[in-house]
Amino acid sequence: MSERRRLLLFLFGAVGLAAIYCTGIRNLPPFGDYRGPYGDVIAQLAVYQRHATDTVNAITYDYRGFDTLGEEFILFSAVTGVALLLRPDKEERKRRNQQQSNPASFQDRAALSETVQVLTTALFGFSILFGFYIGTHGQLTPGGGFQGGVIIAGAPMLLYVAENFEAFRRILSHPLIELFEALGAAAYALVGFVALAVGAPFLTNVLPLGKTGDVFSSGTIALISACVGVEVAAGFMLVTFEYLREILAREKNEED
Amino acid sequence: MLSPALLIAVPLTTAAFLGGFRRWLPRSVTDVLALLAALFNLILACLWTHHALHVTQVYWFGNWFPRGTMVLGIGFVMDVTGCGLAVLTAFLATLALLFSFRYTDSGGDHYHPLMLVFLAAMSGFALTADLFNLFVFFELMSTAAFALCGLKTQEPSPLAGAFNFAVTNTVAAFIMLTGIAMLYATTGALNLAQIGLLLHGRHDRLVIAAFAFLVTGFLVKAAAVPFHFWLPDAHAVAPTSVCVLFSGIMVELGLFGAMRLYATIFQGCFAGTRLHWLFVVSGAITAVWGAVMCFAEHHLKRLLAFSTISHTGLMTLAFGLWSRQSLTGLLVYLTGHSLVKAALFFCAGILLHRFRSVSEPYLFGKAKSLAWTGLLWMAGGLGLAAAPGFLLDIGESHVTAQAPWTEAVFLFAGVLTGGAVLRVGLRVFLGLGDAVPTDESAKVREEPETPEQSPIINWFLWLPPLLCIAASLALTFWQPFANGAWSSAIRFMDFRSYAHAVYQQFTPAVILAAPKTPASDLIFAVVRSLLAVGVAFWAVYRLRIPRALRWPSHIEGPMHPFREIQSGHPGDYVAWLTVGMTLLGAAAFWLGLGG
Amino acid sequence: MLDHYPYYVAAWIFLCGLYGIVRSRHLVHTVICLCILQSSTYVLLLAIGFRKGGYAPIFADISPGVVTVDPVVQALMLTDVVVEVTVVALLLAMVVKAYEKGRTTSPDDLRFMRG
Amino acid sequence: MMILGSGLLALIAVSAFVIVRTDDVTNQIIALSFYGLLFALLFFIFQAPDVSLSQITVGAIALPLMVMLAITRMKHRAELNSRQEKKP
Repeated sequence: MSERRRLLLFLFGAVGLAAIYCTGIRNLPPFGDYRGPYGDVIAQLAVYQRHATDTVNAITYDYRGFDTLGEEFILFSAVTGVALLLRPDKEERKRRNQQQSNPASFQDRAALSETVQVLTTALFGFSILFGFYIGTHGQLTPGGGFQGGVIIAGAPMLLYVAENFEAFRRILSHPLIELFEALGAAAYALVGFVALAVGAPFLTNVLPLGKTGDVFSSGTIALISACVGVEVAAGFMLVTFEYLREILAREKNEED
Repeated sequence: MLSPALLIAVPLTTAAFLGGFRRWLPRSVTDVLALLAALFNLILACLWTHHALHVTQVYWFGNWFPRGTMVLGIGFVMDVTGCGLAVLTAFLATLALLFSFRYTDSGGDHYHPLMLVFLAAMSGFALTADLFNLFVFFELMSTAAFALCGLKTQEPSPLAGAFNFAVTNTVAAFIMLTGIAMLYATTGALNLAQIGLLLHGRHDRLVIAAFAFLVTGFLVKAAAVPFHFWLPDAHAVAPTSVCVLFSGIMVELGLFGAMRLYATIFQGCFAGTRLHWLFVVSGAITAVWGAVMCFAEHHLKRLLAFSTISHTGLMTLAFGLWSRQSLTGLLVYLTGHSLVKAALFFCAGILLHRFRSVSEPYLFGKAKSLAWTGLLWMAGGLGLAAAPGFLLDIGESHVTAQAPWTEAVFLFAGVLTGGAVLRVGLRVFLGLGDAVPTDESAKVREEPETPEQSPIINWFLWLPPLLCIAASLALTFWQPFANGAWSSAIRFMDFRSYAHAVYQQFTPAVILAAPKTPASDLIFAVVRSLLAVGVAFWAVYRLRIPRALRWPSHIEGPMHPFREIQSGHPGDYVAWLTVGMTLLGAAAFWLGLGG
Repeated sequence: MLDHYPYYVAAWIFLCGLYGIVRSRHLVHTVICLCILQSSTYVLLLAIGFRKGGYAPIFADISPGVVTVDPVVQALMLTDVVVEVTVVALLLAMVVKAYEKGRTTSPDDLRFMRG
Repeated sequence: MMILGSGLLALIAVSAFVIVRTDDVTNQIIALSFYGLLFALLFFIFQAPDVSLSQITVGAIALPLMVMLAITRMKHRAELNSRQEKKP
């Protein structure tokens, strides 16, 4: 199909789609007039039932925790998929071997100043700490395992910015990263199994709920949140590594 | 009784362990563990199906049972239909894992975890009673499917196919999410039963728009025309064992999603209208289009893919008739089609393994030595034409007993798809006829999945198709299956018993009179299969018959105007998707408001 | 019209995303347009759960019983965010690999199976 | 607050169109990052701090970063290819 015809076809479709959408939307309650009841019921119940002050996380990791299990495995299968798609095949391995025997550098770069290097190293520690804080206080304040995990995964990128390629490669290519990613996902399911073992339905919050407002409160919410954090952090690092694998191999050759 | 959560949790946990320890586990251990997890699912799903025949039970995750009318958490409703589909999924997944035993390229050992995630997602999709959870499992299923589809990264064509698949299905998922948001905005609930109760009787513009959005999302998965373009592209490039799951169950689950929503949410809303005719028309068009395109193909997997489109169209048609009998027919037909189509894909996989190609012109006369595979392939072809003795025949006679005019569509689709498969069989396994016409996609090289040095056909290669064909024949004569399909259809349509189960923990089965099994017209079935065989011979010997009688060769030849539409461009596919949605929405407004 | 303003914005973004995919000449561009399309569901979900004068549903610094916006849609949006980023990662991997094998990033040239 | 939110929504609607119309992918990535930030702000204004936080980390950083990585890898491959073609 020519581009013109495709756009004409789309124009017809888009007008129709907009028409369906807009006629439907007119019957919705006006903006700013949420009527409930699902959200309101849970907002009222969560603090009493689960000793969690952040209702959103109580829903994510407890009331609708089964959704989040699915979501974690969406992440798991996407990370596996990226690794599957970007796996080096025969041709690439051959090319890499050739490169190793002939390490010609073809791109020169100005060295970064030491100030930048020191600064990024400090930021590295800080972002890991910040990620931990966000990840462990999910049941109390905005945040949670997912957000914390992404922040922690961002920390090694600072090493890349600081051109500390060797450290960057060592961290990201470590087999443990992959193991942590999978175990984080498995641990979520295992928390569910604990409930089964004591005779409650899957993913029931069977741990003591603790005192509202405490870091260790709200039972399995904090635990699951931590598992998610591990998986997300490792998963994002893995994806980054898969994309950069080839480029890192080159940088390594340059350093040799 | 073991918890139904294990149907999801066991494959997922196994997947995570296999993924995490892939560097340390030898291939054989991975194979066996994955196979064991799938077998576990098969057994547990069978147990629950048996249980569901007596009582429909509900399972609340996190023990969040409803408080009053308010459903707090996510539940599984263990009804016969959902459990039965979980059995079918697990059966096909077990066979697919068996088929890929030992030799098949496992993509750096990422293949097994993804297959198990795929299995878990499909089981969850069949059982869940929550609208958003349905979306989550839809996405989980899609993500695993996208990755599996691009397993063969040696050539660019699998990646192009996987990309088109991923883009269209992701757009579909977000269309679906828009529909979910509309329903949530108006009812404030996410449980299917609760939404159904809250909406009861309402069919205003919002409900119809939500219906259009949700159904579009599912029909993209079910590959209804014009949402079907991704399917042949994805099937042509995915590994055999993945194709088996795509064609055998994933596409059908797309339709099942639409059926589940219709039965729970929309049935009450559109009770007085003729909205369900929308599915009849869409199904008939899809069935005819798929059959015509199927006959024109010479790439074996694409040929089978188009036949899947055609048969899913027939199922959509049966769904649209919306009666106990047509639904019984649908369930029987679905089971039969899944088994037969899986067997055919396995056979295509054996051909690819042995001769390193799935192109009909290339394989012409090459496979004379594979007598058993040929026999299974021919049986599959007859099965698609709904020959007597196959489940498809029983399913078809249920549907046509409901609406006799549908016989024309069934006949057309069955004869053309069955004829196409038989034609391939005559040429490839028997070497009959003249030079084979070819087309552009048949010339594209298909990357073999197995290493060069193992051309032997091991037991784990021929056993899966044999089991599939055997099962599709055996179930025909097994009375409990027919009874189960009947009671499953009755309870699937009965929204009150579904809602009762959600709010009261369970619904005991109502024992109804024995199913009316319409006498399958044996003579008609025989004539139909002979017609398919005739069409196959006609195509094979097309050059030796009088010129005036050569019309099948015109269908088989290059049909440029039609084939050009299947352009392989994601932009085209998305444009068609919007057009299809417009047509569907317009029809929904017309039928839904008019009634 | 003004009552439903955010809903129309969501529809607009959705159509923009579709338009981008349809006219795309670069596969990475296609993926980014898919992100845009996806962000329309954020706007829609956010708008649905919003309540004028409602507080964020976090009871760390408000007392129980105060009127809040809907926490459920926010949980759904969190899932939505994950779905978006994972799908994008997967699609980009396909694009990268397709480029490495086919040496093209144009959807017009990446058509091997036609008909 | 409502006026700010409405203005932000309008800005988002405009920038969505602009991003879609931008053909140069590198420019698009920068715009996408900005777009992610707009969303984070929108979520914050409309009382969704949890989503806002994950939007900052994902929409404004991780997502554009990933696209950037993909582009970098493709450019790297293009360099390799051109080098290899020169060699023989």
